[in-house]
Amino acid sequence: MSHVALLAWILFAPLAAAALNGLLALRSARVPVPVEGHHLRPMDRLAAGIGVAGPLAAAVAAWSLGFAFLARDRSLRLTELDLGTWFSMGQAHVTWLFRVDPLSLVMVLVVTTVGTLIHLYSVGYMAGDAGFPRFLTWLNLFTFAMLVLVTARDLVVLFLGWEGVGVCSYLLIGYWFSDAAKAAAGLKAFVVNRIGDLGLLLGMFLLFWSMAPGGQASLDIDLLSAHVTKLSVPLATAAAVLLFVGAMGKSAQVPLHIWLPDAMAGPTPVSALIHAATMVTAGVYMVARMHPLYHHAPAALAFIGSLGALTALVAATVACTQTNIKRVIAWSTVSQLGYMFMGLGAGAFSAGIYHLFTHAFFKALFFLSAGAVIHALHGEEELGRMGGLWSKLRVTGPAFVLAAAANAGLPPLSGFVSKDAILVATWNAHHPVWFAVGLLTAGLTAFYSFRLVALVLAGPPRDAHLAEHAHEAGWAMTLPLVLLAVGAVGAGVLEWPHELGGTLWFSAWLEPVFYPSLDHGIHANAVVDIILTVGSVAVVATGAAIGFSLHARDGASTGAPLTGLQGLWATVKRGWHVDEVLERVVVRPVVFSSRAAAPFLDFLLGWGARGFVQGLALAGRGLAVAQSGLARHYAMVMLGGLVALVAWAVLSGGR
Amino acid sequence: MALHAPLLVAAALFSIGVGGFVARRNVFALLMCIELMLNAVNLVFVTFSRQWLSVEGHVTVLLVVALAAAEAAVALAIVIMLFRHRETLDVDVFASMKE
Amino acid sequence: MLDAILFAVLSAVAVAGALAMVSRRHPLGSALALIVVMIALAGLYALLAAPLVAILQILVYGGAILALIVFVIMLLNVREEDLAHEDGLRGRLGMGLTVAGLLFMGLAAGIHAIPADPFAPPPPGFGGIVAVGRGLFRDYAVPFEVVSLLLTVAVVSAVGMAKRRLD
Amino acid sequence: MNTQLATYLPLAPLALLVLGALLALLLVPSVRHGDPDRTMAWHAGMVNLSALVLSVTLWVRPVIGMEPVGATGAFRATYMGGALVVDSLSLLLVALASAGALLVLPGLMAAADRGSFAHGELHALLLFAVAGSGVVASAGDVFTGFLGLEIVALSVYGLVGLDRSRPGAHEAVLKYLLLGAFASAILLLGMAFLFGATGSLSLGRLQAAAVHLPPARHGLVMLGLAAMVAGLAFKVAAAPFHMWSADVYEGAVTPLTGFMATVVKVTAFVFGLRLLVAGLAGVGTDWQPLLAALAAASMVVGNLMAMNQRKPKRMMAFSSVVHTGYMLVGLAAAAGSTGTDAVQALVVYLVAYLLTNLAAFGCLDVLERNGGLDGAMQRNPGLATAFVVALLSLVGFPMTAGFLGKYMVFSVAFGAGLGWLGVLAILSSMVSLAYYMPLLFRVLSGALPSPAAPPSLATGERVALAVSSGLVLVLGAGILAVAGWMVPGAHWVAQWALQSGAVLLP
Amino acid sequence: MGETLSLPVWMLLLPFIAAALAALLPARLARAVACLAMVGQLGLGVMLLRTFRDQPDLQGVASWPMLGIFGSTLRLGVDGLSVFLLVAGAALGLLAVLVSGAKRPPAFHAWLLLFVGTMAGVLVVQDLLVFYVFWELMLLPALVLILLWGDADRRKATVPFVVVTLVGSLAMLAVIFAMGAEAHARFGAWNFDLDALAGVVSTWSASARCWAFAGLVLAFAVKIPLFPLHYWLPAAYTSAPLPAVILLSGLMAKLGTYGVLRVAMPLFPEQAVAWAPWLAGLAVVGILHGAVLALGARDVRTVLAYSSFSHLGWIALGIFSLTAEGLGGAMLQQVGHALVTATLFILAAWASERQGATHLSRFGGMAATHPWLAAALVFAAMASAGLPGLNGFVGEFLILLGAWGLSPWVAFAGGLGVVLGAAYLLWLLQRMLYGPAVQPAPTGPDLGVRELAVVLPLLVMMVLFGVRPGLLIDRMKPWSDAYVLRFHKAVPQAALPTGAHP
Repeated sequence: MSHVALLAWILFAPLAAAALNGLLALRSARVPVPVEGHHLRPMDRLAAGIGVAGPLAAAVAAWSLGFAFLARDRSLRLTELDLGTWFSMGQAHVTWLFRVDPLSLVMVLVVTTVGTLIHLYSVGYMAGDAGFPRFLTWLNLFTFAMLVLVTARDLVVLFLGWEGVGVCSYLLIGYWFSDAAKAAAGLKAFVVNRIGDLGLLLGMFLLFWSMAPGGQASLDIDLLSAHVTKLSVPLATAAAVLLFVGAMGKSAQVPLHIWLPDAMAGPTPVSALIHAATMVTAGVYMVARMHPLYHHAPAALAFIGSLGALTALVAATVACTQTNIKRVIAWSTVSQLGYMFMGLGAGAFSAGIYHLFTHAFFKALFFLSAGAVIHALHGEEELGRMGGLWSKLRVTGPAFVLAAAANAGLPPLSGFVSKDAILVATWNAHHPVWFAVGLLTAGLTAFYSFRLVALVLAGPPRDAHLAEHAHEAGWAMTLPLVLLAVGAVGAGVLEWPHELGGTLWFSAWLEPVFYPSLDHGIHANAVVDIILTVGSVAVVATGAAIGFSLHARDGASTGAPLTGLQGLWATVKRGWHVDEVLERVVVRPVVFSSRAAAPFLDFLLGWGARGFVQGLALAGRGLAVAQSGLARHYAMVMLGGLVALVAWAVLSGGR
Repeated sequence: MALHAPLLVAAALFSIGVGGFVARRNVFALLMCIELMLNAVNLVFVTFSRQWLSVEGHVTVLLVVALAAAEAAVALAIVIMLFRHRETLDVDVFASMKE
Repeated sequence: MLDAILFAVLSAVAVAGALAMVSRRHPLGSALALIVVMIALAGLYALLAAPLVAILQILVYGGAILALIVFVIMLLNVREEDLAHEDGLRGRLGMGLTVAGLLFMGLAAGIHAIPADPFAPPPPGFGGIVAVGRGLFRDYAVPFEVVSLLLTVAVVSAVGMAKRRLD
Repeated sequence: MNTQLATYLPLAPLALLVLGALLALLLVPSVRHGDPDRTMAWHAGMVNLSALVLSVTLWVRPVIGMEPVGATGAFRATYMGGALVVDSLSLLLVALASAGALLVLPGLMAAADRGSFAHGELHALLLFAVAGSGVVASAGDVFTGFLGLEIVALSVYGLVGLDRSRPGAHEAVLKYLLLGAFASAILLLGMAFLFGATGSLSLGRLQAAAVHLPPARHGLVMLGLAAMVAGLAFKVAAAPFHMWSADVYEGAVTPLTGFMATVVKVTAFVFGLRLLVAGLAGVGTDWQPLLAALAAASMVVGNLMAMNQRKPKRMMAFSSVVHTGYMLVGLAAAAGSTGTDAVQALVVYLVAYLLTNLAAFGCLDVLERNGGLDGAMQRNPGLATAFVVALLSLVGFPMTAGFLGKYMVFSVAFGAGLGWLGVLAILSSMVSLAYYMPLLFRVLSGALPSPAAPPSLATGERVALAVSSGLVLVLGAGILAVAGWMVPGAHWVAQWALQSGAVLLP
Repeated sequence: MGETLSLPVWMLLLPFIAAALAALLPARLARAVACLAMVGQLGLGVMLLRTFRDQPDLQGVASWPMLGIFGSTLRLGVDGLSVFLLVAGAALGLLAVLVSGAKRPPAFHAWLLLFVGTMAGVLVVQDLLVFYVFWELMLLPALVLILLWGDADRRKATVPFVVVTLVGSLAMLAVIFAMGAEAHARFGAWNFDLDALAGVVSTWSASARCWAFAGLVLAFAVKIPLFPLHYWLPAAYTSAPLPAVILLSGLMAKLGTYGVLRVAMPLFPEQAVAWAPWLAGLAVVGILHGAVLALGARDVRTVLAYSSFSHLGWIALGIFSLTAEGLGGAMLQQVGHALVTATLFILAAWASERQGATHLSRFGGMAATHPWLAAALVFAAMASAGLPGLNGFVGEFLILLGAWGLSPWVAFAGGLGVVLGAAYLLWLLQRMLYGPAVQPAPTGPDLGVRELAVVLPLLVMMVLFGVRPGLLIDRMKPWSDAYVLRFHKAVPQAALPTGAHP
């Protein structure tokens, strides 16, 4: 099968699945079949088959394309699918042009592979839900949109995927729409994302018009990359920052991260797929994709890195304090995204992408296993009622631990490798502050990861009854766990450091994309790297140890470990009150003007118009006093007119 | 004898008539004021035909007199009607229609 | 010379009569004053070489119209209280005459602007019955006929309104 | 027939009207057998109808003795040394007057049946009024024209005063007569000064004299002009000489109000055209500002007054003051322009105005008699539609005669360098929405009065309203009268108006 | 110069003829006639599109001599600007008839047809005076439809609507008279042909042209409506019957922007350039103001009315950006928004009649009770929010792109509208569809076959125009390119916004 055909498969298999499932969804929504327990209705089986087959086909195509690429010379690892013009007006010419190169392919593999597993998982997880086909429809649709995003060659097409994933995320977060709060969470996610999207749009416009004088006004990524060096640095910086604002929205960077924790309102597979593995990493991908621009604008890179560092630290602290299992992981995701941006900021694009890659696996695993726990506890998500489940969950337990370890970055798991790569890169890029922050974050990450492990699995159950009825899930859910666990463990091999006798296959794979800009061409100093690595491992280990030991004791609370920290703990737990601040600064003024200010303005407008007429009428009433009904008054007025006329005649009479 | 003098007299009579018309309330007074004005007009006509030496002015005067008679006739009819109706000659009484 | 004196006297009488007319409270008084004005005017017409007009002025106006007015006043046997109780007449009159004075000044100014060339002596028979009659029935037959029409209309309206019993 | 007699044929409409009126006087007492009222009505109707038909026929096919004037197809025939003139304009006025009389006749008869009038005097006076405008139409000198106006005035006094049913009638006729006589005296004074300036009142000689006027006489002309314009302003109810109109309109029975607002006003305007545009064309630049001022005053005052009116009739009175302002805009524009455009525009406006107001007052009459305006559209769609058409035409809404008239008058105003007046006119149209629209809304969506009885109106009234409002639409549709797709009524009117303008030019 | 009867002429005549028929026939027949007429109109429109050459020039030209008092010749025809609006008008007319209940009296359908016909007239005539005539006539059906068949507070709604609109168009009338007088002075005959006038006014003084441009813009800004002149809109939209609203928001509003493009800007290019930033600013204010109001509105129809106001701001913004991109986006949006707003109003009306209320506090949980209706509503809302892949996006994208060409700040401010747009639309969905089902629960069945038949094509078209906007935009491009080019010829380059240079 030709490469183009494979690409077509990758794109349209999920779309077809979405379309078919959509019909099923409409049908089942219209003719509801009562559900009994956790069983699939016939129609659900069909939907499940379609829903998994779509991404699976895409995954197969993606892998075969990948191997086909491997067989090729690295300069030829490129496939394009041209579906003709989208629209063309003035100088704006946009084509349906999809392209797979090594970078895109990494994303495609992540999306399809992890995606397939999560689809499979959700078949088990959502079994018996009334809207089962609808759920799969949107999951498939999301996969399609995400694939469009990562394969688009034109920024506008990318934007289509960008907004598409946003909508799917909105629909999936609010999947249980009968709960107004859940629906509202979806709304919040979409609107916050829209703010980012505006930045992305404006960035595109700036690029477009600043290219216009040269006659190269275009939003084709490759053209832009080719001509970006012609831009003045300030312009490039402005454009880069504007684009990054989009990334901030999508990838939940401070202060636009506020939507992600709330997004946990969605079903757990959604959290795993969209809010951990794929969508939230779109920003990282986009920045990496536009790397020539960012290389041309170092200031923007510095900004990205600093914001990433900030996000990483803040989110990690918050994650330490959460008491909802999914929220812990959500905050950890935010933190890890910050990590990735820190790597990008350091110019280590391949390192950033690599962390994205590994993170997809272990964070998905983390979520899914957490989901399995929740499933086992019949939907209980509060850490306060968990604990002592190790014995119950034979598969999920280990998977959970593995995911936590990888997340914490314990060697030799994948998380360790990618995180270490970023730390080393920051050091080598002479950003000691970022490095320090990264190190601290690593410690915190280890802390909350194992805090979670301890609170969920270790010790005696806090809720005996729940623990009593806890049960392991079916194969549809456990199989993905196992496979993802393999990925979470094994993905490290691809970038195993030289110093530890590995080869940087992953960087090599991405080299044609980022070449010649691979890691600023900094030739890593092996000794320093070793020291750094050891240091980071040490920090992580301590963090993990503290986190576990503090919470593994029986009777360990989910609250502040030290009584002195209560106040700070509460603040941090509220996410440093970012939400409240934004609420006050942004939301309330808008709501006020929508409820009071703007309507009042309109009232004034209408009142002014009416007032004008009233004024005229008043003048008329003034005139009306002469209309007294007395003939002699009328005669008097006439006389006045006559006198005026005569006077005029006399004055103008003598020529 | 010059042109101005009779004209000024006419103007004076006319103005007095006008002044009376806007001042009086008795309907007969009003009618007489109008007669006065018409007479002033006649004087003007006569004066100018004296100047142009054309009888057109004279003829016009005669016709104006007829006109005055006609108006007077209708006016008096109305006065009779109104007097029967309201037992008064005061025109200010008739001010029901106004703003 | 005699003309000038006569003219001055007659005009003075006319104006005085006019003023008396507008200021008399009782309509009969006004009517008498008006008659004086009419007669004075007739004199002026005579001085202005319009004998026929002068005569007709006395006949028609002094005779017919005023007789009509007086007749109506009598006919209605108006009692004092029926008269318009013209309280504040003086004030209104003052006001009216002031505004009318403005009008007069305007007219006077306009008149003053006319070149005051003296009258040429009238041809024999000017303004006599022959001349006027010829004009009236030859050159101005149409307006004459129209006036007859006008009078008819007036009669119809007048009769129509006067005969009506108000119910 | 022999040509000697044939040359007098153009006088036929006028003669017919006069004789018809006099005959009516004879009929009043003499008709005994049958239904005298109907006989009188038929007589009046027939006389007016034949006058209408005659004048239109004469316009379409001029006869011997009507010499063409200019290239527009206009013509003129003069009699008795210019004392009588029959030309396109006079025929138009006769046609308009008799048409107007015909259209108000059913309403007046209905009023008479309700006991307002005795049919005899009603029809006689109506005929006299129309004959009066016939005299104005054909008057060869200013004084005759004035006498014609007085005939109209006296017969209308009679009509108003004869009304037994309305309490306000006496008051109305008193005010009307007193102020009318006052205005006539002023007008006569002006005429006298004019005579003094030119030595004659015949239009022909006036025209000649005004063209090359010795500067010494100029002041006198201005004086006469001022006084005559004041008198005319009263007749057409232009501010500040308009105040009588509201009270008289309110006091008179509605169809009669319609007659006053249309035929009388149009007649006075034709007199004004003859006097100013034909007679005093030479000093046009002098009287233009005079009329412009009056026009502005009328538009402003009329609008401001109309806004506060509760009674539709008083509102209509002031609205017709505003429309007088528009017509004066056209008259003022006529002074500047040497061409016939302005006069044509004004005459077209006169026609449009006449039809529109006849329709409006007619509908108002019927509606007032039948439970008011509110919700009329539900009760009697036909009647309400006619009224809506009339209102839209008053607003100047496209596809109505009102728009045709405004279009022509305003654009000539812009053309004649009276842009400011044109803008003022547009503004006044904007303001006029404030009092036309509420009526429209009441008719379309007002609350139905209980009991919502369908109006009772005579066939004659139906026909009259249908004809008037229909003609309003026909005139309006003229703008789309492309390629002879529809009867270009506007074209004929414009043509006639054009010729009417042509005959006035020196 | 063109034949006397061409497709545009038939599209102009058909509604009037049908209206006359419908007025005379009994109710059921009337509806059928109206339906048939609109189908025929749509058919004619399709034929017109098939024969339409992708050229900037005027096509299907017909011309007649006019009465001398009105002008010389009356030209009719369509070009890249008007052709799609004409067809959209036909489609909306059909839609309006389809959704108008069978119980409507014949007069209702007659007035609907008149509405369509007058708007078609505005679109096809090239003579300013006749343009004005149709422009004004257009108001009459709207007024009558609202006054006779609107809801309770229709009187309050129509007064500002009618008065503001008439005042605006009278201002235009004054300008028309001035131009006509100028032409008369020039040619010695009345002439209101747009091309002829363009030559005439070019000799006016700067201040005179300024005033004239202001007058024209005022007239059109009222219809759009541009920011300070919008206060008539919500009441009129909310109290009008559904079919009327479809035509009001779907087409009549677009005629405002159409007028700007057809009349105001070609006649006075310098003024247009000079004023463009300010007008664009007003447009942006309108976008944000409308969006904010929609966010705060508590009645579903009010939300949609304000949303329409806000979206018209987009179109105006695109026009006043004076860039090819902005103009193209605006032209695309003119059609796209017609589609979306009609769909939204229809769906909202259906939802309201099932809920038995229009106030949002009485809605909730409809997604559970009426899933298909909810799905359609979400779909349409997404299209309205400018979701890429649906028809709202390309237009908005191009408009914002052009706006940036005019000034980045304008683009930024307008861009906030994107955020607010998403906010109020999703907030609307949230209140109507989500959350627990309210009491009283919505009654009535979910979308039926006939309703689906009405609404499905619309949704399909949204996707179609979203993915292949070229179907429209490629055929508009020649016209808009020529337009912008002529603009550049007309004014000094320095005056143009940075983005406008080729």
